[in-house]
Amino acid sequence: MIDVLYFAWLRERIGVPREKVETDAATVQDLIAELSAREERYALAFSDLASLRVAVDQELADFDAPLAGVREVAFFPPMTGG
Amino acid sequence: MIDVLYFAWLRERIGVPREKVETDAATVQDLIAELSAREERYALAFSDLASLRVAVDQELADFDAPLAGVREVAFFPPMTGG
Amino acid sequence: MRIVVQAKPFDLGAEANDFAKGVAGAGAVVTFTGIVRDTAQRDLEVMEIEHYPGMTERALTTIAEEAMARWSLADCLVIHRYGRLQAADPIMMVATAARHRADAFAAAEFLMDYLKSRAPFWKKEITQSGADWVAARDEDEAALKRW
Amino acid sequence: MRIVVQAKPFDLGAEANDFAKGVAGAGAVVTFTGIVRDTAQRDLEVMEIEHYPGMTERALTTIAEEAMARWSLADCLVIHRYGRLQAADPIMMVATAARHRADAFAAAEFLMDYLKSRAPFWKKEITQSGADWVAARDEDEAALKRW
Repeated sequence: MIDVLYFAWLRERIGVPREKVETDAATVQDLIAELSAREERYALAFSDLASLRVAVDQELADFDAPLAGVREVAFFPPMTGG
Repeated sequence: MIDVLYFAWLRERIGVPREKVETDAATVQDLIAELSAREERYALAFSDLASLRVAVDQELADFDAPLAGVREVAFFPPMTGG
Repeated sequence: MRIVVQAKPFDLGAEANDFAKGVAGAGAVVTFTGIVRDTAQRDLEVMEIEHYPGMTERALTTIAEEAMARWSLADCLVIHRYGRLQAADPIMMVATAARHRADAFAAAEFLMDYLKSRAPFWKKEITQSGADWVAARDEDEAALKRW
Repeated sequence: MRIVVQAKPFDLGAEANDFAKGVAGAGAVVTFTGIVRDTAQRDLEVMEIEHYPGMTERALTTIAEEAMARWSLADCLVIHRYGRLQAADPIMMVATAARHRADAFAAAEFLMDYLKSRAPFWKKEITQSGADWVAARDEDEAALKRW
Protein backbone atom coordinates (compact mmCIF):
# COMPACT_ATOMS: atom_id res chain seq x y z
CA MET A 1 0.00 0.00 0.00
CA ILE A 2 1.48 3.31 -1.12
CA ASP A 3 0.15 6.83 -0.56
CA VAL A 4 0.03 8.49 -3.96
CA LEU A 5 -0.23 12.31 -4.04
CA TYR A 6 -1.03 14.63 -6.92
CA PHE A 7 -0.44 18.38 -7.11
CA ALA A 8 -1.44 21.33 -9.29
CA TRP A 9 -2.98 20.48 -12.68
CA LEU A 10 -2.20 16.82 -12.17
CA ARG A 11 -4.40 16.83 -9.08
CA GLU A 12 -7.14 18.58 -11.05
CA ARG A 13 -6.97 16.06 -13.91
CA ILE A 14 -6.93 13.00 -11.71
CA GLY A 15 -9.60 14.47 -9.48
CA VAL A 16 -8.17 13.66 -6.04
CA PRO A 17 -5.26 15.13 -4.05
CA ARG A 18 -4.20 11.74 -2.67
CA GLU A 19 -5.20 8.10 -2.59
CA LYS A 20 -3.96 4.81 -1.24
CA VAL A 21 -2.87 2.43 -4.00
CA GLU A 22 -2.53 -1.32 -3.56
CA THR A 23 0.36 -2.21 -5.86
CA ASP A 24 3.30 -4.52 -6.43
CA ALA A 25 4.93 -2.10 -8.89
CA ALA A 26 8.71 -2.35 -8.66
CA THR A 27 9.43 1.18 -9.87
CA VAL A 28 7.72 4.55 -10.30
CA GLN A 29 7.43 3.80 -14.02
CA ASP A 30 5.63 0.51 -13.27
CA LEU A 31 3.24 2.35 -10.96
CA ILE A 32 2.47 4.88 -13.72
CA ALA A 33 1.82 2.02 -16.18
CA GLU A 34 -0.46 0.30 -13.68
CA LEU A 35 -2.49 3.44 -12.96
CA SER A 36 -2.68 4.39 -16.66
CA ALA A 37 -4.06 0.93 -17.51
CA ARG A 38 -6.66 1.27 -14.78
CA GLU A 39 -8.56 4.37 -15.93
CA GLU A 40 -8.53 6.87 -18.77
CA ARG A 41 -8.02 9.90 -16.46
CA TYR A 42 -4.67 8.45 -15.31
CA ALA A 43 -3.62 7.60 -18.88
CA LEU A 44 -4.34 11.22 -19.86
CA ALA A 45 -2.65 12.75 -16.83
CA PHE A 46 0.49 10.65 -17.32
CA SER A 47 0.61 10.93 -21.12
CA ASP A 48 3.55 13.35 -21.19
CA LEU A 49 6.17 12.29 -18.67
CA ALA A 50 8.52 15.09 -19.76
CA SER A 51 6.13 17.58 -18.15
CA LEU A 52 5.96 15.61 -14.89
CA ARG A 53 8.14 15.33 -11.83
CA VAL A 54 8.05 12.68 -9.11
CA ALA A 55 9.02 12.63 -5.45
CA VAL A 56 9.54 9.38 -3.56
CA ASP A 57 9.14 9.71 0.21
CA GLN A 58 9.35 13.50 -0.23
CA GLU A 59 12.61 13.52 -2.20
CA LEU A 60 12.77 14.29 -5.93
CA ALA A 61 13.40 11.03 -7.83
CA ASP A 62 13.71 9.58 -11.32
CA PHE A 63 10.95 7.57 -12.97
CA ASP A 64 13.00 4.40 -12.63
CA ALA A 65 13.29 4.80 -8.83
CA PRO A 66 12.47 1.54 -7.00
CA LEU A 67 9.38 1.40 -4.77
CA ALA A 68 10.47 -1.30 -2.29
CA GLY A 69 9.76 -0.02 1.22
CA VAL A 70 8.41 3.30 -0.07
CA ARG A 71 5.43 4.87 1.72
CA GLU A 72 4.68 7.95 -0.34
CA VAL A 73 4.94 8.82 -4.04
CA ALA A 74 3.96 12.26 -5.33
CA PHE A 75 3.42 13.35 -8.92
CA PHE A 76 3.38 17.00 -10.01
CA PRO A 77 4.32 19.41 -12.79
CA PRO A 78 7.66 21.29 -12.71
CA MET A 79 7.75 23.46 -9.61
CA THR A 80 7.20 27.20 -9.77
CA GLY A 81 8.20 28.58 -6.39
CA GLY A 82 9.79 31.92 -5.64
CA MET B 1 42.61 80.53 -8.76
CA ILE B 2 41.61 76.93 -8.14
CA ASP B 3 39.82 75.46 -5.11
CA VAL B 4 41.91 72.50 -3.97
CA LEU B 5 40.24 69.97 -1.66
CA TYR B 6 41.77 67.16 0.39
CA PHE B 7 39.98 64.20 1.96
CA ALA B 8 40.66 61.46 4.50
CA TRP B 9 44.34 60.92 5.46
CA LEU B 10 45.42 63.36 2.77
CA ARG B 11 43.43 66.08 4.51
CA GLU B 12 44.99 65.10 7.83
CA ARG B 13 48.55 65.20 6.41
CA ILE B 14 48.15 68.49 4.63
CA GLY B 15 46.30 69.96 7.58
CA VAL B 16 43.43 71.72 5.79
CA PRO B 17 40.28 70.40 4.07
CA ARG B 18 40.46 72.99 1.29
CA GLU B 19 42.39 76.02 0.15
CA LYS B 20 42.49 78.44 -2.76
CA VAL B 21 45.61 78.04 -4.86
CA GLU B 22 46.97 80.69 -7.21
CA THR B 23 48.50 78.67 -10.02
CA ASP B 24 49.29 78.55 -13.73
CA ALA B 25 49.75 74.77 -13.66
CA ALA B 26 48.65 73.25 -16.97
CA THR B 27 47.76 69.82 -15.59
CA VAL B 28 47.01 68.09 -12.28
CA GLN B 29 50.56 66.72 -12.33
CA ASP B 30 51.96 70.24 -12.66
CA LEU B 31 49.82 71.37 -9.73
CA ILE B 32 51.14 68.50 -7.59
CA ALA B 33 54.72 69.42 -8.51
CA GLU B 34 54.05 73.05 -7.67
CA LEU B 35 52.54 72.27 -4.26
CA SER B 36 55.23 69.69 -3.44
CA ALA B 37 57.95 72.25 -4.16
CA ARG B 38 56.20 74.74 -1.93
CA GLU B 39 56.21 72.91 1.42
CA GLU B 40 57.39 69.62 2.88
CA ARG B 41 53.89 68.56 4.00
CA TYR B 42 52.71 68.57 0.38
CA ALA B 43 55.78 66.70 -0.82
CA LEU B 44 55.11 64.01 1.79
CA ALA B 45 51.40 63.81 1.11
CA PHE B 46 51.94 63.51 -2.65
CA SER B 47 54.96 61.18 -2.44
CA ASP B 48 53.07 58.07 -3.58
CA LEU B 49 50.75 58.93 -6.45
CA ALA B 50 49.69 55.27 -6.84
CA SER B 51 47.80 55.58 -3.54
CA LEU B 52 46.06 58.80 -4.59
CA ARG B 53 43.03 59.63 -6.70
CA VAL B 54 42.05 62.97 -8.17
CA ALA B 55 38.75 64.54 -9.16
CA VAL B 56 38.59 67.56 -11.45
CA ASP B 57 35.39 69.59 -11.08
CA GLN B 58 33.88 66.65 -9.16
CA GLU B 59 34.64 64.01 -11.80
CA LEU B 60 37.36 61.36 -11.38
CA ALA B 61 40.31 62.25 -13.61
CA ASP B 62 43.84 61.21 -14.52
CA PHE B 63 46.92 63.00 -13.24
CA ASP B 64 47.57 64.40 -16.70
CA ALA B 65 44.15 66.05 -16.88
CA PRO B 66 44.38 69.70 -18.05
CA LEU B 67 43.41 72.46 -15.63
CA ALA B 68 42.33 75.15 -18.12
CA GLY B 69 38.97 76.53 -16.97
CA VAL B 70 38.85 74.19 -13.96
CA ARG B 71 37.40 75.53 -10.72
CA GLU B 72 37.89 72.65 -8.29
CA VAL B 73 40.49 69.90 -7.90
CA ALA B 74 40.20 67.29 -5.15
CA PHE B 75 42.83 64.82 -3.93
CA PHE B 76 42.02 61.75 -1.87
CA PRO B 77 42.95 58.11 -1.22
CA PRO B 78 41.08 55.27 -2.99
CA MET B 79 37.42 55.43 -2.01
CA THR B 80 35.93 53.03 0.50
CA GLY B 81 32.17 53.46 0.31
CA GLY B 82 29.54 50.82 0.78
CA MET C 1 18.98 29.52 9.75
CA ARG C 2 15.23 30.00 9.69
CA ILE C 3 12.75 28.38 7.31
CA VAL C 4 9.15 29.56 7.39
CA VAL C 5 6.27 28.18 5.29
CA GLN C 6 3.05 29.97 6.08
CA ALA C 7 -0.32 30.99 4.68
CA LYS C 8 -0.44 34.33 6.45
CA PRO C 9 1.17 37.51 5.09
CA PHE C 10 4.59 38.63 6.28
CA ASP C 11 6.09 42.08 6.50
CA LEU C 12 9.22 42.42 4.38
CA GLY C 13 10.53 45.38 6.39
CA ALA C 14 9.99 43.79 9.79
CA GLU C 15 11.59 40.54 8.66
CA ALA C 16 14.56 42.36 7.12
CA ASN C 17 15.10 44.37 10.32
CA ASP C 18 14.85 41.29 12.55
CA PHE C 19 17.27 39.41 10.34
CA ALA C 20 19.77 42.28 10.19
CA LYS C 21 19.68 42.76 13.98
CA GLY C 22 20.65 39.13 14.49
CA VAL C 23 23.77 39.33 12.30
CA ALA C 24 25.46 42.55 13.40
CA GLY C 25 28.92 41.00 13.09
CA ALA C 26 28.37 40.18 9.43
CA GLY C 27 28.44 43.55 7.67
CA ALA C 28 26.61 42.56 4.46
CA VAL C 29 22.92 41.67 4.26
CA VAL C 30 21.13 40.80 1.01
CA THR C 31 17.38 40.26 0.69
CA PHE C 32 15.31 39.09 -2.22
CA THR C 33 11.54 39.49 -2.17
CA GLY C 34 9.14 38.06 -4.71
CA ILE C 35 5.91 40.05 -5.08
CA VAL C 36 2.64 39.10 -6.81
CA ARG C 37 2.78 41.06 -10.05
CA ASP C 38 -0.22 42.78 -11.45
CA THR C 39 -0.34 44.54 -14.76
CA ALA C 40 -3.11 46.43 -16.49
CA GLN C 41 -3.09 43.73 -19.18
CA ARG C 42 -4.13 40.84 -16.98
CA ASP C 43 -6.31 42.02 -14.10
CA LEU C 44 -5.10 39.42 -11.67
CA GLU C 45 -7.77 38.67 -9.10
CA VAL C 46 -5.92 36.20 -6.99
CA MET C 47 -2.84 33.97 -7.00
CA GLU C 48 -3.24 30.54 -5.43
CA ILE C 49 -0.09 28.85 -4.28
CA GLU C 50 -0.25 25.12 -3.65
CA HIS C 51 2.56 23.29 -1.89
CA TYR C 52 3.48 19.84 -0.61
CA PRO C 53 3.43 20.03 3.20
CA GLY C 54 6.33 18.10 4.65
CA MET C 55 8.38 17.98 1.48
CA THR C 56 8.35 21.78 1.25
CA GLU C 57 10.05 22.25 4.62
CA ARG C 58 12.53 19.44 3.85
CA ALA C 59 13.42 20.88 0.45
CA LEU C 60 13.87 24.43 1.77
CA THR C 61 15.99 23.20 4.68
CA THR C 62 18.21 21.19 2.33
CA ILE C 63 18.67 24.20 0.03
CA ALA C 64 19.47 26.53 2.94
CA GLU C 65 21.93 24.05 4.48
CA GLU C 66 23.64 23.76 1.13
CA ALA C 67 23.96 27.57 0.95
CA MET C 68 25.41 27.71 4.48
CA ALA C 69 27.93 25.00 3.52
CA ARG C 70 29.00 26.60 0.23
CA TRP C 71 29.46 30.19 1.37
CA SER C 72 30.77 31.81 4.48
CA LEU C 73 27.42 32.99 5.84
CA ALA C 74 26.51 34.31 9.27
CA ASP C 75 22.87 33.33 8.71
CA CYS C 76 20.15 32.81 6.16
CA LEU C 77 16.38 33.08 6.12
CA VAL C 78 13.69 31.69 3.80
CA ILE C 79 10.01 32.64 4.07
CA HIS C 80 7.47 31.33 1.55
CA ARG C 81 3.72 31.78 1.58
CA TYR C 82 1.06 29.46 0.23
CA GLY C 83 -2.71 29.84 -0.21
CA ARG C 84 -4.52 32.81 -1.72
CA LEU C 85 -2.51 35.96 -2.41
CA GLN C 86 -3.49 39.31 -3.87
CA ALA C 87 -1.60 41.52 -6.29
CA ALA C 88 1.27 43.38 -4.57
CA ASP C 89 1.46 40.82 -1.73
CA PRO C 90 4.95 39.55 -0.96
CA ILE C 91 5.08 35.85 -1.94
CA MET C 92 8.40 34.94 -0.44
CA MET C 93 11.73 36.30 0.65
CA VAL C 94 15.23 35.10 1.27
CA ALA C 95 17.88 36.92 3.28
CA THR C 96 21.58 36.19 3.64
CA ALA C 97 24.26 37.73 5.82
CA ALA C 98 28.00 37.48 5.36
CA ARG C 99 31.21 39.32 6.09
CA HIS C 100 31.72 40.09 2.40
CA ARG C 101 29.05 41.11 -0.05
CA ALA C 102 30.09 38.60 -2.73
CA ASP C 103 29.13 35.70 -0.43
CA ALA C 104 25.84 37.29 0.58
CA PHE C 105 24.87 37.96 -3.06
CA ALA C 106 25.93 34.55 -4.38
CA ALA C 107 24.13 32.68 -1.60
CA ALA C 108 20.92 34.68 -2.12
CA GLU C 109 20.97 33.97 -5.87
CA PHE C 110 21.66 30.28 -5.21
CA LEU C 111 18.76 30.08 -2.74
CA MET C 112 16.44 31.70 -5.29
CA ASP C 113 17.55 29.50 -8.17
CA TYR C 114 17.00 26.31 -6.20
CA LEU C 115 13.82 27.49 -4.55
CA LYS C 116 12.31 28.31 -7.98
CA SER C 117 12.79 24.84 -9.43
CA ARG C 118 13.37 22.46 -6.53
CA ALA C 119 10.91 23.47 -3.81
CA PRO C 120 7.41 22.00 -4.28
CA PHE C 121 5.31 25.11 -4.90
CA TRP C 122 2.91 25.63 -7.78
CA LYS C 123 1.27 28.93 -8.67
CA LYS C 124 -2.14 29.39 -10.23
CA GLU C 125 -3.17 32.80 -11.52
CA ILE C 126 -6.85 33.62 -11.53
CA THR C 127 -7.72 36.51 -13.83
CA GLN C 128 -10.98 37.80 -15.23
CA SER C 129 -10.41 35.63 -18.28
CA GLY C 130 -9.83 32.39 -16.38
CA ALA C 131 -7.42 30.40 -14.25
CA ASP C 132 -3.99 29.18 -15.34
CA TRP C 133 -1.17 27.29 -13.70
CA VAL C 134 2.04 29.26 -14.09
CA ALA C 135 4.42 27.32 -16.36
CA ALA C 136 8.00 26.67 -15.31
CA ARG C 137 10.47 28.77 -17.30
CA ASP C 138 13.34 27.09 -19.14
CA GLU C 139 15.66 29.83 -17.86
CA ASP C 140 14.89 28.81 -14.29
CA GLU C 141 15.98 25.23 -14.90
CA ALA C 142 19.04 26.48 -16.82
CA ALA C 143 19.96 28.79 -13.92
CA LEU C 144 20.76 25.77 -11.75
CA LYS C 145 23.64 24.77 -14.00
CA ARG C 146 25.85 27.62 -12.85
CA TRP C 147 26.18 26.33 -9.30
CA MET D 1 15.30 56.51 -8.85
CA ARG D 2 16.14 57.93 -5.45
CA ILE D 3 19.59 58.93 -4.15
CA VAL D 4 19.93 59.88 -0.51
CA VAL D 5 23.13 61.04 1.22
CA GLN D 6 22.48 61.79 4.86
CA ALA D 7 24.08 61.93 8.30
CA LYS D 8 21.05 60.65 10.15
CA PRO D 9 20.24 56.96 10.59
CA PHE D 10 17.78 55.21 8.30
CA ASP D 11 15.54 52.24 8.93
CA LEU D 12 16.30 49.35 6.59
CA GLY D 13 12.86 47.78 7.04
CA ALA D 14 10.92 50.99 6.49
CA GLU D 15 12.98 51.86 3.41
CA ALA D 16 12.58 48.34 1.99
CA ASN D 17 8.81 48.45 2.50
CA ASP D 18 8.47 51.91 0.95
CA PHE D 19 10.56 50.85 -2.02
CA ALA D 20 8.63 47.60 -2.54
CA LYS D 21 5.27 49.40 -2.35
CA GLY D 22 6.32 51.70 -5.15
CA VAL D 23 7.18 48.88 -7.57
CA ALA D 24 4.26 46.48 -7.29
CA GLY D 25 4.34 45.70 -10.99
CA ALA D 26 7.93 44.53 -10.84
CA GLY D 27 7.79 41.21 -8.99
CA ALA D 28 11.44 41.02 -7.88
CA VAL D 29 13.03 43.27 -5.26
CA VAL D 30 16.66 42.96 -4.11
CA THR D 31 18.18 44.93 -1.26
CA PHE D 32 21.75 45.13 -0.05
CA THR D 33 22.55 46.68 3.30
CA GLY D 34 26.00 47.42 4.66
CA ILE D 35 26.24 47.39 8.44
CA VAL D 36 29.03 48.65 10.71
CA ARG D 37 30.76 45.46 11.80
CA ASP D 38 31.92 44.90 15.29
CA THR D 39 33.89 41.94 16.48
CA ALA D 40 35.21 40.99 19.88
CA GLN D 41 38.75 41.38 18.50
CA ARG D 42 38.53 45.06 17.71
CA ASP D 43 36.16 46.86 20.06
CA LEU D 44 35.04 49.42 17.53
CA GLU D 45 33.98 52.62 19.26
CA VAL D 46 32.88 54.61 16.27
CA MET D 47 33.12 54.68 12.50
CA GLU D 48 33.54 58.09 10.89
CA ILE D 49 32.53 58.38 7.27
CA GLU D 50 33.83 61.36 5.35
CA HIS D 51 32.47 62.25 1.94
CA TYR D 52 32.79 64.88 -0.77
CA PRO D 53 29.53 66.86 -0.78
CA GLY D 54 28.44 67.61 -4.31
CA MET D 55 30.59 64.98 -5.98
CA THR D 56 28.99 62.24 -3.86
CA GLU D 57 25.49 62.96 -5.15
CA ARG D 58 26.79 63.28 -8.72
CA ALA D 59 28.71 60.01 -8.56
CA LEU D 60 25.79 58.08 -7.04
CA THR D 61 23.37 59.51 -9.60
CA THR D 62 25.69 58.56 -12.46
CA ILE D 63 26.05 55.01 -11.11
CA ALA D 64 22.29 54.60 -10.61
CA GLU D 65 21.52 55.98 -14.08
CA GLU D 66 24.00 53.52 -15.54
CA ALA D 67 22.24 50.66 -13.72
CA MET D 68 18.83 51.81 -15.01
CA ALA D 69 20.24 51.94 -18.55
CA ARG D 70 21.93 48.54 -18.44
CA TRP D 71 19.13 46.47 -16.90
CA SER D 72 15.41 46.44 -17.23
CA LEU D 73 14.63 47.98 -13.84
CA ALA D 74 11.39 49.36 -12.49
CA ASP D 75 13.31 51.47 -9.96
CA CYS D 76 16.44 51.73 -7.87
CA LEU D 77 17.36 53.32 -4.57
CA VAL D 78 20.69 54.28 -2.99
CA ILE D 79 21.01 55.53 0.59
CA HIS D 80 24.43 56.27 2.10
CA ARG D 81 25.21 57.77 5.47
CA TYR D 82 28.16 59.91 6.48
CA GLY D 83 29.36 61.18 9.85
CA ARG D 84 29.70 59.18 13.06
CA LEU D 85 28.24 55.66 13.13
CA GLN D 86 28.12 53.03 15.85
CA ALA D 87 28.59 49.28 15.56
CA ALA D 88 25.49 47.58 14.10
CA ASP D 89 24.28 50.80 12.44
CA PRO D 90 23.30 50.43 8.80
CA ILE D 91 25.86 52.39 6.72
CA MET D 92 24.11 52.25 3.37
CA MET D 93 21.65 50.33 1.30
CA VAL D 94 20.76 49.83 -2.32
CA ALA D 95 17.49 48.40 -3.61
CA THR D 96 16.54 47.35 -7.12
CA ALA D 97 13.24 46.19 -8.60
CA ALA D 98 12.73 44.34 -11.85
CA ARG D 99 10.36 41.95 -13.54
CA HIS D 100 12.95 39.16 -13.40
CA ARG D 101 15.24 38.37 -10.51
CA ALA D 102 18.40 38.15 -12.65
CA ASP D 103 18.12 41.84 -13.53
CA ALA D 104 17.41 42.88 -9.94
CA PHE D 105 20.40 40.90 -8.62
CA ALA D 106 22.83 42.00 -11.34
CA ALA D 107 21.89 45.66 -10.95
CA ALA D 108 22.25 45.54 -7.15
CA GLU D 109 25.70 43.96 -7.44
CA PHE D 110 26.71 46.52 -10.06
CA LEU D 111 25.55 49.40 -7.84
CA MET D 112 27.52 47.99 -4.92
CA ASP D 113 30.69 47.39 -6.94
CA TYR D 114 30.70 50.94 -8.30
CA LEU D 115 29.63 52.54 -5.07
CA LYS D 116 32.51 50.82 -3.23
CA SER D 117 35.25 52.18 -5.46
CA ARG D 118 33.80 55.12 -7.37
CA ALA D 119 31.72 57.08 -4.87
CA PRO D 120 33.76 59.52 -2.73
CA PHE D 121 33.36 58.05 0.75
CA TRP D 122 36.17 57.25 3.17
CA LYS D 123 35.79 55.28 6.37
CA LYS D 124 37.80 55.73 9.53
CA GLU D 125 37.54 53.17 12.31
CA ILE D 126 38.16 54.33 15.84
CA THR D 127 38.93 51.50 18.22
CA GLN D 128 40.38 51.39 21.71
CA SER D 129 43.83 50.95 20.17
CA GLY D 130 43.60 53.96 17.85
CA ALA D 131 42.13 55.35 14.66
CA ASP D 132 42.70 53.96 11.17
CA TRP D 133 41.46 54.83 7.71
CA VAL D 134 39.97 51.72 6.11
CA ALA D 135 42.14 50.69 3.17
CA ALA D 136 40.60 49.97 -0.23
CA ARG D 137 40.60 46.27 -1.06
CA ASP D 138 42.17 45.06 -4.30
CA GLU D 139 39.15 42.77 -4.79
CA ASP D 140 36.87 45.80 -4.85
CA GLU D 141 38.80 47.41 -7.68
CA ALA D 142 38.97 44.04 -9.48
CA ALA D 143 35.19 43.59 -9.10
CA LEU D 144 34.59 46.49 -11.52
CA LYS D 145 36.17 44.55 -14.37
CA ARG D 146 33.25 42.17 -14.71
CA TRP D 147 30.79 44.85 -15.85
